[in-house]
Amino acid sequence: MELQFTQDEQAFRAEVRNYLLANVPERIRTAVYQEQPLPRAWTVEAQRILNRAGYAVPHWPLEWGGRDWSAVKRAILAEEIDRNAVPKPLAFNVALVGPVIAAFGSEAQKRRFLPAIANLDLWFCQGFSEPNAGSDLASLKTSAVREGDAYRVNGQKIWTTYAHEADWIFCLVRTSQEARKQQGISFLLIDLATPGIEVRPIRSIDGFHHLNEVHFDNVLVSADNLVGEEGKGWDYARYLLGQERTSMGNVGFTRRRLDRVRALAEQASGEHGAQLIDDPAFRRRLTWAEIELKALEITQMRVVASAPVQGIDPKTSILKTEGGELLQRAAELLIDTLGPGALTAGFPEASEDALFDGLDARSGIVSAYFSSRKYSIFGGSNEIQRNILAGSVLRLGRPS
Amino acid sequence: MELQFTQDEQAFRAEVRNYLLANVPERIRTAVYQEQPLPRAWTVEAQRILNRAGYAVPHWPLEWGGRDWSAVKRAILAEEIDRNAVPKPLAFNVALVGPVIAAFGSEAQKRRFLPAIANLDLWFCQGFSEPNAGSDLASLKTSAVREGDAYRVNGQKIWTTYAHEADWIFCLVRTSQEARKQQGISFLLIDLATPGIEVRPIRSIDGFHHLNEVHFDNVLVSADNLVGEEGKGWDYARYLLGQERTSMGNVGFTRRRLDRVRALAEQASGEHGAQLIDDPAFRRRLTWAEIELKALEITQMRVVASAPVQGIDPKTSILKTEGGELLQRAAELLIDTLGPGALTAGFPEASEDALFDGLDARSGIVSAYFSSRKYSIFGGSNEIQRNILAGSVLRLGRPS
Amino acid sequence: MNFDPSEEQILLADMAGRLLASHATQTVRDPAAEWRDCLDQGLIGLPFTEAQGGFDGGPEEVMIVMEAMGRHLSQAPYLQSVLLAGRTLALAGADEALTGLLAVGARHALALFEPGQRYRWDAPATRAEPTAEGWTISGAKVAVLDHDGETVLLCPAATPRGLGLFLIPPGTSNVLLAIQPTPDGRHATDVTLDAVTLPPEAAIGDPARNRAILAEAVDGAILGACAEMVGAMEQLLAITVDYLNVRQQFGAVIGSFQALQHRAADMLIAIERARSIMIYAASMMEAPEARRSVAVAAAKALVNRSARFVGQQAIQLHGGMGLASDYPAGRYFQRLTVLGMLFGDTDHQRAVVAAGGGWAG
Amino acid sequence: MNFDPSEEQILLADMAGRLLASHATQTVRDPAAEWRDCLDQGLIGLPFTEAQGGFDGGPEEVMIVMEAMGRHLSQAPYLQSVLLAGRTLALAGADEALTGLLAVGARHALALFEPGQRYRWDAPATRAEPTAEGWTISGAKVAVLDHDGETVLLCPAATPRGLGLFLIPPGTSNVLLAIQPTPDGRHATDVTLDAVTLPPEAAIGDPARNRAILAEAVDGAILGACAEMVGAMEQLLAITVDYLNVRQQFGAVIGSFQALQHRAADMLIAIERARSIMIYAASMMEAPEARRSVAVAAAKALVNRSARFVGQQAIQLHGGMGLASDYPAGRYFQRLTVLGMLFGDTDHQRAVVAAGGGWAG
Repeated sequence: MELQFTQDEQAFRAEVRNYLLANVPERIRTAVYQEQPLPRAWTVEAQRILNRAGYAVPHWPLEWGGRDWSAVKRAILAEEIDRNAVPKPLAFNVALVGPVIAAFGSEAQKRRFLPAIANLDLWFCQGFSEPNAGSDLASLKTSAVREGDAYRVNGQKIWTTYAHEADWIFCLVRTSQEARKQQGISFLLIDLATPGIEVRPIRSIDGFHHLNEVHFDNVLVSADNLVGEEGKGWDYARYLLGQERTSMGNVGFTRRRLDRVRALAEQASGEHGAQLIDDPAFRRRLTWAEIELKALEITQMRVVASAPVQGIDPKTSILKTEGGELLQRAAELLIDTLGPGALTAGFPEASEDALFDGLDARSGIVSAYFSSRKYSIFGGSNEIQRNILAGSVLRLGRPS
Repeated sequence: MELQFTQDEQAFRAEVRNYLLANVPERIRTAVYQEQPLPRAWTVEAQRILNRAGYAVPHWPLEWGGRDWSAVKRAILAEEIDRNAVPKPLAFNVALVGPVIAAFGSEAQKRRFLPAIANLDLWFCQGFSEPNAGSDLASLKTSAVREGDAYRVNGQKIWTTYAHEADWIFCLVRTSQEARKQQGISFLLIDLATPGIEVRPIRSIDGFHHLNEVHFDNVLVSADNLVGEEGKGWDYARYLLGQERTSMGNVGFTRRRLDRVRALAEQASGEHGAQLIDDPAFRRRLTWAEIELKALEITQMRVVASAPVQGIDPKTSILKTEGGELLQRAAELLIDTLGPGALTAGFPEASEDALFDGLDARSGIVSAYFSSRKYSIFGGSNEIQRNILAGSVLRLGRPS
Repeated sequence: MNFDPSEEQILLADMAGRLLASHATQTVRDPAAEWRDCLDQGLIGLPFTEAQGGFDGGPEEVMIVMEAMGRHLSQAPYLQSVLLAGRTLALAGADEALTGLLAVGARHALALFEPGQRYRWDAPATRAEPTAEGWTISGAKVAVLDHDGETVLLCPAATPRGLGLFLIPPGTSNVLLAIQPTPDGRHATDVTLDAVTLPPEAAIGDPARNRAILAEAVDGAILGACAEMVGAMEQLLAITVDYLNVRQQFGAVIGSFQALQHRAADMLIAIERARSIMIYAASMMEAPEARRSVAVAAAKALVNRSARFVGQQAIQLHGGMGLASDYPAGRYFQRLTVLGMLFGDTDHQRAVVAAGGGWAG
Repeated sequence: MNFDPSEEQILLADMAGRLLASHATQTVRDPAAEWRDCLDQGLIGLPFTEAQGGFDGGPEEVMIVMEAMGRHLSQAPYLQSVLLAGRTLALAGADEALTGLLAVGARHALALFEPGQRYRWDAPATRAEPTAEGWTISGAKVAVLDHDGETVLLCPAATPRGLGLFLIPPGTSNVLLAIQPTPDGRHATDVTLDAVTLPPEAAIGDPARNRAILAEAVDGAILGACAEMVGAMEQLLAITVDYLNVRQQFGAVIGSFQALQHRAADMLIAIERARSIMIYAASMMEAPEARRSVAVAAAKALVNRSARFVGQQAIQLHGGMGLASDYPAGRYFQRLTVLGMLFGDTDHQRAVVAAGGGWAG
């Protein structure tokens, strides 16, 4: 055992932090800190700054821009990016579609897509969920029928984050009706500019527009854009979900939120002249959140710094569940710092042009409270995670 | 609506309280307050004092000692009994077997048993649960085979509270193997002095002996002791469980515990010279418990003082669940008043003669913490209650 | 004791429910029309005495109406203009203003909160100085619900003789309004008063009694907010149960999964708990202030806690659908969140109870 | 960073597990024999330096041994006599007493708590006055775990020169012991010291350093208690899962019911959380006192909270069986309850963290 960070790991952390603070513009970090939506260009700008230093895709194969850093170092990197309010490299690009193309794509696909994905020259969104296939993804219905050198795609995806900002979408589509549910699924890359695609906004309860429906009406997609083999999409999706767990706990993000809670509570008045931070009830809640975050930090490091667990590592589902719940708790503390002022913090309308009008740091806090509910829903709901823990880990319901 | 107690109801409360304080000996009330086990004779003594005033069985038919008091008044009575640390009338007698005999028993049974049950001249215990029939009571196996004027009983009951103190046991027994599970069950009264019965103690995690196994080995029971019709036992048991809900929330008991928590926390030192009650964290927990108890008091009164609900009243399961959880919370607060002193509070051995040796008020607190876990288990576990709320009340899982 | 509504109360519930339901089903809601209907149907006059021109409704009737408001996510400024500002006018004997409310629905808004005082309202930093012509007021108020350019502001301010209460008509000079949409589709306003001059008759009430008057109106409004939350929670649970019984995953309706069933059961438990403590607060509205305010704070604390749980779990059980603001679940969650932050969050209210020490019964 | 045990650590875990398991399976446990085996196998010497006659074990090794203690509900007085009193002797340089412990297993017990001071131990009301012949000590100590008529009492007391530490051998006059069984089958003792006379050499350590010495020993023992609790929780969860997979109701094993599955998952989550914060505390044992004690308090707070949840839920999932003390689940619940009240309950430890303010990293 070596329960502390090594000298080398500490030096790496300092190096990362210095680079981030020196290179990522203050305006971007302020917007992230205040949890305001970023203009597309800023997100791209930030990822290119990270990519320049090898920070965007260190977990990729070396030939495509990866670095041979240990998982601990990659976790440190992820934590520092979040903690210092630097926009995370777009997960759809670097954590999801990139590794799948790197592992299963053709050489041509790798050359065409990987550098562009790493540098956010191409912005991908994820087309998995459908109206009747959420937790039960295997029930998806969007069809891709082979016609010569192309697939004809029909169907609908939903909850597609940033589809309105994206250039491409990677989709799970059904290429065979005959096979077992999971076997007829393929993994297809689709240019969103292709005729027949319509992106419809879904306004979120945080007042913003992040989510979309994506409708496919006889969309013709070149068969060159099929990743790997037809019918293997389910395996690729499972591979993708098993990737990069170095930031699954969202430790740096929660750390940043709690630091902000503390900073706000030191400025805000309590009710008897003192600061809010000195209110015993508020301090108690903050202390608990900080204690739990410390435990989560260690759990995160246990996932990345221990020998791989045979079979399913229970800590993965725990990281997902607890990481999300702590982010939500931090959001509650954030909004509670506002007191009655939360009512006049402002609340965004859905229209794009209102993106920055009348919104300030306080408004970001209110929206963050609402939007944080997604962490226990998307990416495998907490109920699904507990099913996994009970069934696959504890092996409950299987009499011996 | 009439959201407050009427003058008449308030006067009734005062009358009850005065009677209890004037008539129930201090030694008994102190032992109950300190949650120490009572000698059998004290329990009997207390019930006779209640019975004298009509307080033991007010919900029974008038001719068997009942009173025509409103349900609100009966709830007030139950609350005052608990709150003033008077032993409750033995539930197995007055709330369970008594009403069944009154409703379904023969005239001879009524005459023989009801006055004795009300006055605790006969002490009944309940033989429902079996090793493989807990929540799933319909699976019970104890058999009663008719042989002329008698039944031959074989089988085993478990978790039988006070079987070692009781004179008689009322049992659900299987009188037919052929019928649907619920239909072959009958309701039988058995004298525990009958040959072939063995009562074996189960030591509880609170250090005391309350629970027992009761084994029946070819026990001959006169058919005169069958209540109602053969094969109708399941209906009678359901009837019994639907009886007297005026004290289901255990409001008076929790009130007494929280009053004691407050008294102890006003005597106990906190960590910085002040009293424990002034410790913000402790006070916060106590305040929440008191707020929730106030809500439960009203819920209890809503059950008894509103028009009967058609079908299942959801509030019944809520009273059971919340009442138990609050009692448990109060027990946690109680034990937490002790601080490190909980380690030397004493802990009873199971032997009968140790009942009072070396045990004091603090020991009762430690035991109460452990024994309170039963409130979410016995009498239909909280999981069963939530199944009822979800299925029968909210009608979940029944697509419309 | 008896918790069953009378025949009149059942009729009131039906009427309010129908009225508010008719607005709830509009694609674009019209709060002004909703307010007008409330006036026409006598709901605005409900909590005032006959002598004042009202209909003598008590806490029970207020609960009934406010539950309906919650159930239908009403956007009428009833909580603010009737229960909070309106009852302040009545208690302060501001007959003329009250008549404006009752006769033509003139909207008033009480400004309780100030920067840096969180949920305390009884010692305003806003000051009113007597002048030869009347008064000059300066200060700042925050988060005045449903206040805008057409509302009369009812403004507490420190005066040399004690706590003053001032009526500031719309359009008064040197009053700056910063109106913001709230997350639940209403609006709230920060107000800056920069040496605002008012005539002598702008002062209402009596500095010796104004704190008690405000305390009574605030407690009544908190009870109203609790009822609105209870109504909203019940409707949200109903919506959630419907969804659970329709939505299919893994070949079954998700309402058949026991973990989700128990979550819904916990929501029901939380709602009944909230309803009970609300009833308790209603039963204490005539009690002496110290006991009344502890009861009301206890109610708001517990209703707040229930609402956060019920709101969050409703979203969770809806999955992605819960995050879409066009689906009703999210709207209820937003409303519950806003109401939870009004008058005092959970910790604040619990602290009020703890400071009040024990219960009188 | 690396959380995998070394080969030596794996061997240690195996040895300790086998040793303690062999005692756990006895019908009547013999704590004295268990203690003797700990001595024979070198476990008692583990956390002491080679120079002191020990085996140079660090916090990692202590965690490994204490987890095994928890898993097998050991009744050996290891926490008290090795980690608490033993390490105090070592830090105070009481070589002779330490040799007694390491060579023949002479048991010592540190008396931390006093009446009316709850979990504070650093300002004892017990006083030791210097006399011509040595010392006279008077005062009272409560809840000394595993102390009895054969244990040397290690007693902090206020002296004119600061915090003193005194060794009081068994049988000393005017020492009154009230020994009580604890709910987890061990014992604890209240001690009254009525003008107890001691020779000069009874004083160990240095009044200028004793507080820091005790703080270090206590923090080490708290880490040990956390590990014992983590071990006990893991075993209790395993027992519970086994039960859920065997017990049938309504025609199915109850482990197939989703609500119970999710409860078990929550227990697993709580245990992993406890393990992580325990590891954090272990990593901070060499840090300056202020940071170390905050880390240790955070660990105990979170482990306590997890233990209350895991213990209560294990009983719940066992139904009636959980209430029977002869079934192992109840024994683990009792052990977890006792350890939760040792050194400071959840609120106390959380308050220590809050008072320490933020984290250093």
